[in-house]
Order: sequence, then C-alpha cells, then structure tokens
Amino acid sequence: MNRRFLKLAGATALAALTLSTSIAEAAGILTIGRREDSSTFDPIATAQNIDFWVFMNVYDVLVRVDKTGTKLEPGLAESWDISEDGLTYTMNLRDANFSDGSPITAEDVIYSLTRIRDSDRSLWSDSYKIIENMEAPDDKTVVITLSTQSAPFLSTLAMPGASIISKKGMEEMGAEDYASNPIASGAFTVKDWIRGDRVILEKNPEFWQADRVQLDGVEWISIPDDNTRMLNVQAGQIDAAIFVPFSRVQQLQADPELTVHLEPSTREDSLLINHDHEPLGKKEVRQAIDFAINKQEVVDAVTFGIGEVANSYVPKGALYYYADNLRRPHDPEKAKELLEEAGVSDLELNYLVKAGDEVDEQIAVLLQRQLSEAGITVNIEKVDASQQWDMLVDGQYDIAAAYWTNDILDPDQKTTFVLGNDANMNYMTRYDSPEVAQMVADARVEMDDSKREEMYVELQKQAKEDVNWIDLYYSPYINVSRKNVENFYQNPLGRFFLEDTVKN
Amino acid sequence: MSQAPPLIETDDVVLHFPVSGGGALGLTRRAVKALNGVSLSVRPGETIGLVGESGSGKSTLGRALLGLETVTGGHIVFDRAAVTGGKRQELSKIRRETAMVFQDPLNALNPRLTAGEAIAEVLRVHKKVPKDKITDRVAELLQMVGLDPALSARRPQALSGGQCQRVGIARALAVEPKLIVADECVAALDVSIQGQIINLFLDLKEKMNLTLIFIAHDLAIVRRLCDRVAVMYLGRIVEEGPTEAVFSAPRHPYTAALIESIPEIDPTVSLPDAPMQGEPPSPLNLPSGCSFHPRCPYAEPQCSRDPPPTLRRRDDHGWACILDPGQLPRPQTATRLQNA
Amino acid sequence: MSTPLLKVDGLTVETKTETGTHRIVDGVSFELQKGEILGLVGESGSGKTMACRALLRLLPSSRLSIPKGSVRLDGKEVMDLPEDQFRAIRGKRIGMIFQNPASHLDPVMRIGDQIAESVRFHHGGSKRAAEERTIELLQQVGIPDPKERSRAFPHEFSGGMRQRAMIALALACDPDILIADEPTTALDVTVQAQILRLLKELRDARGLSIIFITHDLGVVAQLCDSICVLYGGRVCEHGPKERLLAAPRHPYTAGLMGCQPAIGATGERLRTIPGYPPTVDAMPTGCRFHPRCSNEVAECSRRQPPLEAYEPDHVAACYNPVGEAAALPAKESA
Amino acid sequence: MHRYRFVLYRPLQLLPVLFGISIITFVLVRSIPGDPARILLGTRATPAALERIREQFGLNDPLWMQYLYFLKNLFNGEMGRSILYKVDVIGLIFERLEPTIVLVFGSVLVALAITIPLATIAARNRGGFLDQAVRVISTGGLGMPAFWLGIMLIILFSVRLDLFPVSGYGQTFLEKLHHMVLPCVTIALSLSAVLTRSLRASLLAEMQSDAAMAARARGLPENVVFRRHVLPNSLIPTLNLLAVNIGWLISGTVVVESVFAIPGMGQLLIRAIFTRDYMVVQGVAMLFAVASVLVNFLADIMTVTLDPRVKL
Amino acid sequence: MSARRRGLRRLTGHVPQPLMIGAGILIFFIVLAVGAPVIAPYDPIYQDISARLAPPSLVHPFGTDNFGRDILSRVIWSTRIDLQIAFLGVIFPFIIGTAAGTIAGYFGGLTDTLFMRLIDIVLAFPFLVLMLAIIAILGPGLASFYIAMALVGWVSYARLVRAQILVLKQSDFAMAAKSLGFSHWRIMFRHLLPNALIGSIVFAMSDAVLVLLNGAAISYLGLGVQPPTAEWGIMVAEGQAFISIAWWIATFPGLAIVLLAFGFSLLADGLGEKLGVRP
Repeated sequence: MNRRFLKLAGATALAALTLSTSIAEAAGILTIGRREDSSTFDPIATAQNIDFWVFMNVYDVLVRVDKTGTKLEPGLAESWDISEDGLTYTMNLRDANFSDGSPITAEDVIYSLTRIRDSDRSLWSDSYKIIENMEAPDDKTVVITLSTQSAPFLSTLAMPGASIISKKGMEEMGAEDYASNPIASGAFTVKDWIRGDRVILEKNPEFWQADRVQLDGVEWISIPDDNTRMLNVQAGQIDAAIFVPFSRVQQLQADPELTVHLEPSTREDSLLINHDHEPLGKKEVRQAIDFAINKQEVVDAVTFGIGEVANSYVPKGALYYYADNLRRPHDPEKAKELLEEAGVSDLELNYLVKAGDEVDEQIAVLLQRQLSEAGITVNIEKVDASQQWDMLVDGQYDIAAAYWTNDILDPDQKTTFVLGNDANMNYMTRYDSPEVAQMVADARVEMDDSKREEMYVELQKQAKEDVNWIDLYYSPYINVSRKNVENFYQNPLGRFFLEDTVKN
Repeated sequence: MSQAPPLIETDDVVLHFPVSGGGALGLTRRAVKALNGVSLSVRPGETIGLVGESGSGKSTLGRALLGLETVTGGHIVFDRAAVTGGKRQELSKIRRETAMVFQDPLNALNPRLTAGEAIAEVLRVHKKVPKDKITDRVAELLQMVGLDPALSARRPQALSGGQCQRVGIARALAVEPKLIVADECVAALDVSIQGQIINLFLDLKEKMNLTLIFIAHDLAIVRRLCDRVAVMYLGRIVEEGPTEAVFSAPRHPYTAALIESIPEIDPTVSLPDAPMQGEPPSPLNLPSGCSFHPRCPYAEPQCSRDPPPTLRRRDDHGWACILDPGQLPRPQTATRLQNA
Repeated sequence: MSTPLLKVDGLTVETKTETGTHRIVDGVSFELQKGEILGLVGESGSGKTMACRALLRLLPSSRLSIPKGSVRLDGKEVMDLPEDQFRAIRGKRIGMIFQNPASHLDPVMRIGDQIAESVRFHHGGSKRAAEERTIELLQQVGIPDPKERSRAFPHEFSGGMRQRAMIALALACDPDILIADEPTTALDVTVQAQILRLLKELRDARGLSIIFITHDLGVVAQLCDSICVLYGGRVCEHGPKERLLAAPRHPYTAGLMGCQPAIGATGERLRTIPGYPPTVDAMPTGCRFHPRCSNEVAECSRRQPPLEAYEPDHVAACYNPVGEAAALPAKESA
Repeated sequence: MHRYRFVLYRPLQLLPVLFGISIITFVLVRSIPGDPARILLGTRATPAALERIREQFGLNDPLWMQYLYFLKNLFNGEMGRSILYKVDVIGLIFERLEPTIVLVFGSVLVALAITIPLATIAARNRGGFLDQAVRVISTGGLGMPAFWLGIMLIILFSVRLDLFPVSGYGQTFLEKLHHMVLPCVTIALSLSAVLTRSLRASLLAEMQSDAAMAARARGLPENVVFRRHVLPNSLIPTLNLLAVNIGWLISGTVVVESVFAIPGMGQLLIRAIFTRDYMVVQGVAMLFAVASVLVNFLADIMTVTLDPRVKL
Repeated sequence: MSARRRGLRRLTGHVPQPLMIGAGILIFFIVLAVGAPVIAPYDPIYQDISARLAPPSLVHPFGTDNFGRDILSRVIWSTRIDLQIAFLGVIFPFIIGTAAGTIAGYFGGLTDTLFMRLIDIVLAFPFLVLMLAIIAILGPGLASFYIAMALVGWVSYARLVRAQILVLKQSDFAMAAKSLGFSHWRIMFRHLLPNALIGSIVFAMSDAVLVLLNGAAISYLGLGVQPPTAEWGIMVAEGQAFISIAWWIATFPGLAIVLLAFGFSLLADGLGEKLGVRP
C-alpha cells in the first residue's frame, strides 16, 4: 500500500512539473485578475464598475475622459459645437468602424442614445431624459437638443453606459446575443467570454486608434479570493491584478518583480447617518459623531496609511474639490459636550455592516471603539450586501459605512445623489435641506465655469457644516502588475488605458 | 382431558408477509407464506408443543396467537375475545392475560433496565399491585422463578443466560397470565440450564394451572413437557395429537423423519443411514399439492397434484397425509421405549 | 499405539481484564489418532472453542495472550514455528469449519471463487484446474448441480448447503485434520443428521481425523470415537465414547448426561445440575466444578484434581469420582 | 437481473424530492430580505426604474403565480432568465457544470486515494503509533477550514514550488487536470478525514469478522485475507457514507471554487444568492438536488453490484 | 450477538485510552472557557493600534491582529462561544433527528416513507443555500446559525437512529414489550430509543467539529457572528486576509479548532470502542 501510494504521488508530481511550464500565456496577451466576472456586455443594462471598466476598452463613447480624469477629450466625436443657449449639441463624428468593419454612422449614435434613454432594459434612463431630440443631418453629424441647460451633459456622454453600439448588429442579433458577443468599436473586441471565469479580448484592428494598441489581447480573469489573486501575480501566472487589499501593498511593493500602482481615484468612504432617526436629525449630534471619530486612525488601521483623511464629499483631485474645507479634529471631549448641549445622553446607534466586506467590517470595529470613547454605544449589525442595501434604502439603520466612485467627470452626478434630494433620499441619509437642493439644481445649469466652482465650494462647506454624512477617507485605486508590464494605468474614473499598455 | 371450552382457538389462520414485488417493474405482489390455514385449539391448563423446522411458521403462529402479528385471514379467539378483530379493547384484554417468553434470554430483556425494573414496569403499566407493594411483588416473582431477589438490581449483561431466562419468565408471570407462549425458550441455553428451565415450567404449570404453548425444535423437550404436540411444516399443521401418541406412532412421514433425526445419547444407536434429504423449500414459493411431497419418501404422484390434504382425525390424533395410520414404520426410539 | 497424529499438551490461553489475568484455557491436553473423531464437549465458557482456535493460533482478540503449551503434529512440535511457517499448517494440515457458515463465508464472493482461491493458494496450478477441483469438492460434499452452484453467493444457499460448502472449502487443501466447531448447532435436526452423515462418510473415505466441538452429547454419542469433556477451561474427563458414556467418572459428565432430555423420556422432571457455569473472571478455586458438584469433598475447593487414569485411555480429574453405579440416563427414566 | 429492478422505478422517487426542493427553494429564496431590482439598479434606483425591472422579471406577481410560472417553465424545459446576467438560466448553468463535476469527482478520487492507505495503516496498527499518527493527520484535515487550507496549499505548491497553477480551470484536458489537483486535494483532505474514520472502523470490524477468521484458518496469509476479503467488504459502507454526504460535498465546493477561482456552479450559486438572482438560485438548487439523487442512485447500483446480499 | 460473545466483551472492557485523552482535551477547553477572565492576559476586544500586527512575542505569545488585539486572549475567550456552538449546534439536530428517526423507524409504512422523502429532500438540498437563506431571513447571529444547523443536521441523526430502530424493532425485547401491552410511546422512547442512541452520541462528537467548520465557512462567506466577538472560525476567516503578512492571526485559532476536533475525534472513537459501536 505504502509503496504504491508513494509511487502515485511521485508520478503526480512529475506530471505536474512537466505541465507547469506549458502554462505560460501567449506573449502579447495581458492577463488581469479581478474580483468578479462581468455580468453583461449590454452597456445600458448594468451599473457595476466590474462591467464598466471592461466596456471602456471594448466600446467607444462620443466624448472621453482623459488620463487625469479632469478633462474631456474627443472620442468618436471628433469635435462638437454647443449652441449659445446651451441646448443644442452638434457632434461631428470621425471616420471609424465597428469591429465587424461597418462604418459608424449618425444613425448608430442616435440609436444608442435613444436606447439608453428609452429602452426598458436601461438602468440609466433618468440621466438621459434630458435629451429631447436627436437628428442626423448627414451620416457623420448628430444634432442633440436638450430640454434644459445642463453643465454636466458632455460628461454624461462620456459615461460607459452611453457607449455607441451598432444598430444593425443589435437589431440582427437581439439584445441577449449582443450582450455576450457585442459589436463595438473600442481598442479590443470580445473574442470569448467564459462566464464566471474570464473575458477574453483581442485587439480590434478596426479601432480608429489601432496603431496605438500594442497588446494582442487582454484577459480579464475572475479570481474572487484576494489572497489567490495576489498569489497569482506573485507567482507570475497573471500579469496584473486589480483590487489589491490595503494590507498587501507594503509586501507587494517589496517584491522586485512587481509594480504596485496607487492611482488617484474618485473613491470616497464615508459614514452614512440616518437623519430620520432621532436624535440624529440634530446637527449637533451629527457634529459630535464627527468629532468622536479619529479618521487618521481609520486611515492608519484600515488602509495601512495608504488612504487620506477626507474633508469633502468631492473626491480629492476631482473637479472643484475644495481643499480647505473644514476638518473636525478628533476630540471625544468636544463630542461629549455637544451631545450634552443637544440634550442627548446614552446615545445608542445601530451600525449596519456589509457582511463579507473586509474593509467595512474593520471600519465598524474601529468606529465602535472610537465612539464608545465619546460615550456612544454602537451595536454592529452584520447583514449580507444585498440586504444591507435594502435596509439602507428603507432607512433601517442609524449609521453605516459606504463608498462612492464617480462615473462621470462632473461633480453634478454625485452632488445630486448626495445633496440634491434626488430619488434616493440623499444617498439614503434622509438629509433634507431645500436650500441645498436648490443650490444643487442651480449649479447644474450654471454654464460659467468659475461661478460654478464657487457654487460647489459653497455646497462643500454647507455639507460639512450640516454633516450630511461623515467623510472618512479617500483612497487610491490599488493595482499591481508584473515588472514587464508598462503603462498599466487607471484614471480616476476607473478607465484602464490598455491601448497604451505594453507587455514586454 | 377436560371438555372445558378452549382458551384459545384458531380457525384457518393465514398469514402472508408481503415482500418487495417480483416481475420486471416490481409490481407483482409476492409474499412469504408463513401460515397457510392453521386451525388449532388449546384448552385451559393444557400444554401444547409446536414443533417443526425453521421456517415452518411455528414462531409466527405463536406471535399471531397473541395478536403480535396481523393475520391475513382466518380467526383467532382468546377466551371469547377476538384477537383478529383488531378492537383495541379486546386486544388489551389479550395483552393483560397473556405473556410470551423468548428464545434469546439476553435479547429479550431491555439491556438498559435492571431485572427489577423490567418486572416492576409491567406491574406499573398494568397496575397489578399498588405502588408501594411493587418492590415486594418483584421479589416474590423472582423467588417464584428461583432467583435471589438481590439480583433485581442487576442488568441483563450482568446475569447469566439461565438467570436472564428466569427474569424473562418472572416478567411474563407478573402479568398473571392465563396463557404463556414460550418461543424456543431453552434453545439458547446451556444443556445444564435447559433442564432447570423445563423443570421450572413443569412446576409453574402445576402450581398455577397455566396454559402453555411451547414452541420448540427440540422434540425431546417437548415430549417431556407437553400434553399435546402439533407438528408444523411450511405454515401448516401436518400432525397434531397427544404427545405420547404422536411420538410412539407418528402418522405423518414428516413427523416420523423428524423423530428419527434426533441423536440419542446411546452409543449403540448409530446415525440414521438415510436421513431425510433436502431442506424445507422457501415459503415464498410453496410446492404444489402437499408441500412436503418433494422430500417425502412415500410420495405418490397425486401428492403433488391434489390440493394439500386436510387434517384427518382419529382418536384425538390428527394428521394431514394420504397414508393411513400404521402404514409408517414405527421410529427406532419408540421401539426401544417399548422394549425397555 | 503409534504416534498420535495430533498431540496437544498443556495448552493454555490467558485473557487480561480489569480484574486481572484469567486462564480461559487451562492446560488442556488430548490426542487425536488418524481417522479418529474426537468429540470436544462442554458448555459455554468451557474453553472448547478457544482451545481449538488456540492450537491454530487464531485467537480473535488482542487481549488474549499467545497460547502456551505443546502441540505436536506427527510428533513434531509446531507451537514454536514462526508465523509464516505455521501458516502452512492452517488449511493444509488442519482445516476448520464453523457453527455459522453464513458469517464465516465471505458474503460478497462466489462460493466457487472462495474454494478456488484456497485451492490455488495451497496447491498452485492453473485457474481451470482449480475450478475443476472446486466442482469436484462441491460434488463430494453433496451439493447438487455443483457447476451451476459454484457461481452462487453464500446467501443464496440454504443453511445446510452453506455448511456443506464450508466443508468443501475446508477440504480444498486436503487437510489431515478437520476441526468442526459446533457445525450443526444452527441447523435443523433433519439437516443436522445429513451433515453428521457427511462427516462420517468423509472420515471413512479419506481417513480424515475430526475434532468435533459440541455441547450436544447426543451428537457425540452417535458420531465420535472418543470424547473429551471440558469444564471451565479444563479437561475433566477424556476417554473412548463407549466407556465414557457407559460409565462416566466425573460428576460433571454424569450430570450433563442426566440433564440432557432423551427422546424416549416423558413427563417427569429432568435431573439438573444446580447453579450456573462459571464466568471467566470468577473461576472457583480448586476444582472448577465443585460449587455445583453433588460429590464435593473438602479437597475439591482447595486443589485442582489431577487427571487420573481409570482405564489406560480413560482419564478423569476428580477426587470423588462417580462409581460404577451411574447408568445410562436414557434407561433411568424408563 | 431482478436485483437491479429498482433501476427502473427509482427515478420516479426523484419527482417528489424535486418538487419539495423546488417549493422550499422558491419560498426560501424569496423570503430573504433584499430586492433584486434595487441591487441591480444600485444608487440609480428610481421608483420607475425599479418598477420596470420588477415587471420585466415578473417579480410583481403574487408568489404563488410566480411559482406556477416557474413550474410551467420547468415543464417546457426552461428555468427562466437570470436577473443579473439577463440570459437563460439553463444555458448559464450548463456552462458552469463541467468544472464542478470534475471537482467533485476528482475530490472523491483523491479522497479515496488518501483514505484507503491511511485507514489500512491505522487499522492494521490499531492502537499503535501509526494509528495515532493517522488520527492526527485526518483530524488535522478535518479541523482545517478549506479556505485556509487552500491558500496554504497554493503558497506551498504554486508559489514556492511552482508545481501547480495558483488558480483557474484551464482550457485543454491536461490543463484542467493540472489545475484541479490542488482544489481536489483541499476538499479531499477534509473529506478523507471523515472517510478514514469510517473505513478504519469497518476495516477493524471486518478484520475480526468470522469470514476473515475463516480465511485465516484456511492458511491464507494476512495480506491476501486483507486484500481479498477485508477491504472489499469494508469499502461498501464507506462508499455509502460518501454518497449520502454528496450534497454536503457539493455545497462544500462553493468555498473551494472561490479560493481557487474555479468557474463552477458553486461560484455561480454564491453570486446568485448574494445578488438575489432568484432564477439562478432556483436552477442551481434543482440541479444540485438532481445530482445528489443521481449519485445516491449510482451508489445503490454500486452497492448492489458489490454486495450480492443487498436487494433494493 | 449471542449471550456468550457479549459476556466476553464485557470482560475485556476497560476505559479506552482515546476516551481518556479526548476527555482530557475537552476538559482543558472547558477550563479555558470557564477561566477565560482569569487566564486570558488581555481584554479580547481591547485595541492597541500602535501594537497592531505584532508577531508572537513574550508580550503577545500568539501575536496581535490588525487592531492590535491580543490573539491569545481572543483564542481563550473564543472557547466560550465555540464550545457553545459545538454543543448547541449539535444538541438541537440531535433531539429532532433522534425523535424523527425513532418515529419513522418504529411506525414504518407511510410515516416512514414521508420522513424518508423529507430526508431525501434535505440531503439533496444545497446546504449552503439553506444556511445563507436562513441567516439572511432571521438576521445573522448565533440563533440563526443554530436554527439552520438544526434544520439540516437532524437528517444524519434521523437516519442513524431509524436504522437502529428498524433493527431493534425486530428484537425480542421490543416484541416482549409489545406483548406485555406497553404503549407505543413507552416502547419507542423507553425501550428502543435508549438502545439506539449510542451510535448517534458517537456521531455527535464528530458532528460537533463539522458544525464549528460550517461556522467558519459561513464566516468566510461573510455571515458569521457579529464583530467584535471572538470566535475561532471568524478569526480564521478574518485572519485569512492577512495570511501572507501575519500568519499568526489565522493559524492559532485554526490550531485551536484542530485540537478540539482531535479531542472530539478521540472521544468519539473511545466512546465507540467502549460502547461497541461503529462510527
């Protein structure tokens, strides 16, 4: 028995050795590990970063966000003109083809934008309702008429949901087939999609900047376990991995084979407060909580010092970010005072935590202790992500941590969601200030840049004063790649510039 | 024998156990034909032996008599109460007035209960004596079966086989039964102990006017103990009559062969030269006609053709065979007995 | 007499329990001649089965000691043989059959394969030859249609057929000695008679020597040439069948005969031996039978009585043996 | 052969089981708090958009009607559409079937390859040092959570020794085989802990069985007795234990699939649960049930083949 | 088994060594649990951010975690909750399962068929779906965990007990009880069940470990006990994130699980040996 078992083990090991060399990937293919697999390739049917980040290299949009994430640059639209009244946008399309070789026409553009506005599959209808009319004077021109002025409209066109799809393709294939095997015009096309495992992209020779593309292809591989994903890069079995946990940065940086990329992002982690739950409706109480929280400790313990204390709902480095916004210091005594002033004693809060989210759980444990030092008792309630979302929406919580990343360059989107008292009750906080809401609406239609900036600074100040929520920290996108990968870059809106990436 | 009405009487009792079906889809009903028309009556105070090979249905009959198996057909009446009617009241009468003694003395006692507890439980459940008298009654019962009452604290594992069997009998007596069915109750015991138990039964029979149905394959014991004997083969009684008559002049070839097979402690008697061949066939497929015909040295062609012969009776001695009395040679033992 | 085929001398097996070390087989000695059938008689706990397993070194539990004593086969001591050499004796010189063939046959292997396995293991030869031999053996033990039946599994056989198959299996290696451990206890009397007949025929045809373990004196009386009575792990009486049954010397032997009901007897009470057989951990001192013995004298509880010869080949271990007066129990009741 | 007759009617027993499972899953999954429409829409949820999504997937109908639709679909061989992936559930499941099947069967094989020698060593040295050593190894395997053990194996065999791929499934047959070694070992280690205990006990019982004794009495050497009479008989209860636990085993693959990034049903299921993708959960649950029943069915066939006494 | 064989077994019986060692390990953990406040060097939830992720040292023999909490103290305090999980996670399925198994086995027929189909359903049901669903419906926490374990776990016990009852039902003492006119209730629970329990008790020992591991797996998938409670499974699951920079966080609680598993395994084998059952 014994001997046979050993033999068997030996044989297995031998087979393994001979195999492991044959595993290496083809030279020009960049393999990237991520947490989850894509869910669809229909641009209008998803709101998830996991899908968007792939769309950005598969589809093309009319207007693109540049590498810094602060400016727009031409995409499929070579140039555009905006009418004086700010209601008519004339987009001049460049000569470009879909991956099937057919030219991109104004008809496709109108089809795509109509679809995101009107289709019952679209998750984004509301953002595009502003489009009143679209016309195609010729094949390469689209005239868009808005119902009202909108400063962020161009940014909205840069959103991956507004990707241009082939009308003919969509009508022939049907939405379902198209969503697995899209006809697109980006740097890469979908060669194969093994659901749950990987998306295999290959270079799109029809891409209008095809010369720029160095890679033969890209594989987005789903590796849900953080450890496994990192070990894969360390072992050289994939070229890059995204979603690097904070805890791993230092160690990976020490690996001479790897480059860790800490790219500025628009991510901000904040602590939601349910204003509807008394006494949290009192400004003083919310301020007290802000005082009681040691954000630097959160940055140190949770982000391993990689993040940065946040002082505004607008992410650092983003358009109109107000760097001098108020920062309440960590002062538990002051917190106690404020609570006393507000006549609140024995404050007990229900902290809703997203189960399975390492960062969320860590913040909770930390804040629970910090708040206890200010005499606030925190009960942690851990529920799975979907249920947490439900409970947040329904207001069944006192406090909860959440984060936000911008989809578009313009601050309007986030401001509307967070302060503008939109349909989501100000990001579930139930913060209700008609004046602020009005300011948000005004800022949206203000076309003058400097005036707009002033308005947003004011909004940031007001939000801090009112403590709509508590800004915790900003953190970068953390990605890691092998040393032989160059120009692996993600902009603050999450776009990977894979057309520039080189694998040596 | 007294002409008192029978204590227990069966009429054409049939008992078939369904087994998973035959045929390709398992839809054909099949059954183990354990009892195939048994009629028997036992008078009060009588001891009757049920003998036969394994699979003859003797144990099944014993259980059916006490209502422990549901019969497929026929009637059983105990002391004017219908066992087969399935009425709760009548069934409970039977439970209160009958008891059973089992083959494996250790297995017949709950291993988790002490001897005393096992007996006391019966007394409590049937409310035979007041609560405070239970201990005394247990001691009394143990003494009755020849056990030291001190043993009542022991669990079955700490008792020998013979002692366990005595506890089993004491437990049966606790019911104060009119009828005891003893199922192979000495087969698992050592030879030196068997005698003790048999003697105990003889004593009890005398003292308490017990009616006893004694199931055994050991003919010698049956002959010692029983007034009457019924020989069973494949679910039928093939011969029934007073013990003496059956043993000295069996009228069924099967009985004769059975008696012949028993080894004697007599070096001068040699093994039978031609023992009965074969073994009883499966009760799933009974042979046609007289079910004994395949093994019967006297079988005639008609035995396999005609329906099984019914019990013929003469001088209170019944047999189910086409042979007439006297046509069979008398067994060796019987001859010896006469000569002695 | 010539050298006995098998001579067992002072065979002893001990077991360890919480209460200490106990001898469950205590100095058992007997001889077996070629062609002889020896009946080993005793109640449960008498050590008869254990003694036979010990002489084949087949003790079931690790708590049992390695047997001591002497076992001579054809005059050669085999007790000190190493295990691999001793294995050649099992099966090939001494075969064994058991009380319960249903559990002693491998339930998931065809009967024929089990026999063929033994044949090939001990005699080598081709698969075919083994198969032929298997069929021949099955035929010899009276299994009808042996070729067909060799393909059957044990559970497809009736009790009697299984015991025949077990015998065929034991005979597969042509042993000189067959140890039969209560082979008929689980069988119906009619089938028992068939098996006894078969054993006797095998002895006559092959000159097989048989050690027949049983508790049934009736079976012994009809089958055996000599009888060895065990009680509490010791031999209490040993002698030729006729003499021993006609004039038992040991009170236990006499008592045993007395309580065995004979078919000819009716009505009266049986004679019994009072009390119960001793258990291993509570063996009486001196003669192990003395607490139940009607012939007890003072010496009995103190010292173990030695085996004394009453006739050259009839020995008993008793200080106060039964006299000539004891008669056949069968006649007693008549 | 009439012993195999159950092969014909046993599949019928599948029906009530499937029916029961479908109801339980249906009720259970829908009672979990969390709204798939909201999850899908995230922050952008407006009442109108929510309503549209709910309408699209029939989530507005009363529960019993949804269930009837589900049954109706099932009769037509459909299982509805995934809310997350927006494609047909059956197709989705079939894409994921292979890795999980390979994983489960591979694990069972590896587990047996570990169990049989270990249990043999333990049983033949009962109470000895080796017996204790086996106990330490097997309880160690039992006590280590799969997600921890898996990472340890990856660090040792993939990163340090570079023998196996870190994760994934591979394309060609050989690649798949190679990828599956570590995941299978991970499951097998905890599985074999349970099996080793069972097999050791069966072996001990069989080694002391009358049949083994009789075989020894025929002079067969211990090795032959063991190989031919003890081991085959002992394996039967162990294989049955395995079959009974197959449901548990399949569930256990969820964690291992996550750790090793195997695109199997487990991952599909877990993501579906977390996104309340009802139809997918339902479909996977049904399939797991069918698999479990089928495996037990196979085990029955195997038992009947191995043990001629058994009749079903 | 014949009377003879049992007699022999009784004689060779003694307290098996595995039973003693296993009981010793269990007692060790019970002592840890009871004495946690005295034995543990630190408060298990005290955070010392400045000493976070400290490797094992004299100050922190098992090191500290990412909040600077002392792992040793957390492992010791966890004993309380883990023993509770092992006990309660087993006792409910045990009670439900044995009752169901007894009833199904005793009455047979339709009752049995219904129970068997139900068991088929539970066995075929993906355990994880049920687990996650119940936890999601009732909210995370130990109570939901116990309920989920009970709903799934009873099946094993029911099967074990049913098989035993089917055998015992045929035994002479069951027939004896019936012939003495005892009620079904009395026969089932006083005569049959006590004799059918041993196998289940032995199985419960190994089941306890599986329950702990299920708890760990649930934690890994994100739904366990509420933080900051210390529980081995959660500690392993949480520590897994730090496995390559701080191996000690997951390893020590992992070893505690292994040791307890080892103890239960010995206990099960010892009991099985002592009482003569096969696991």
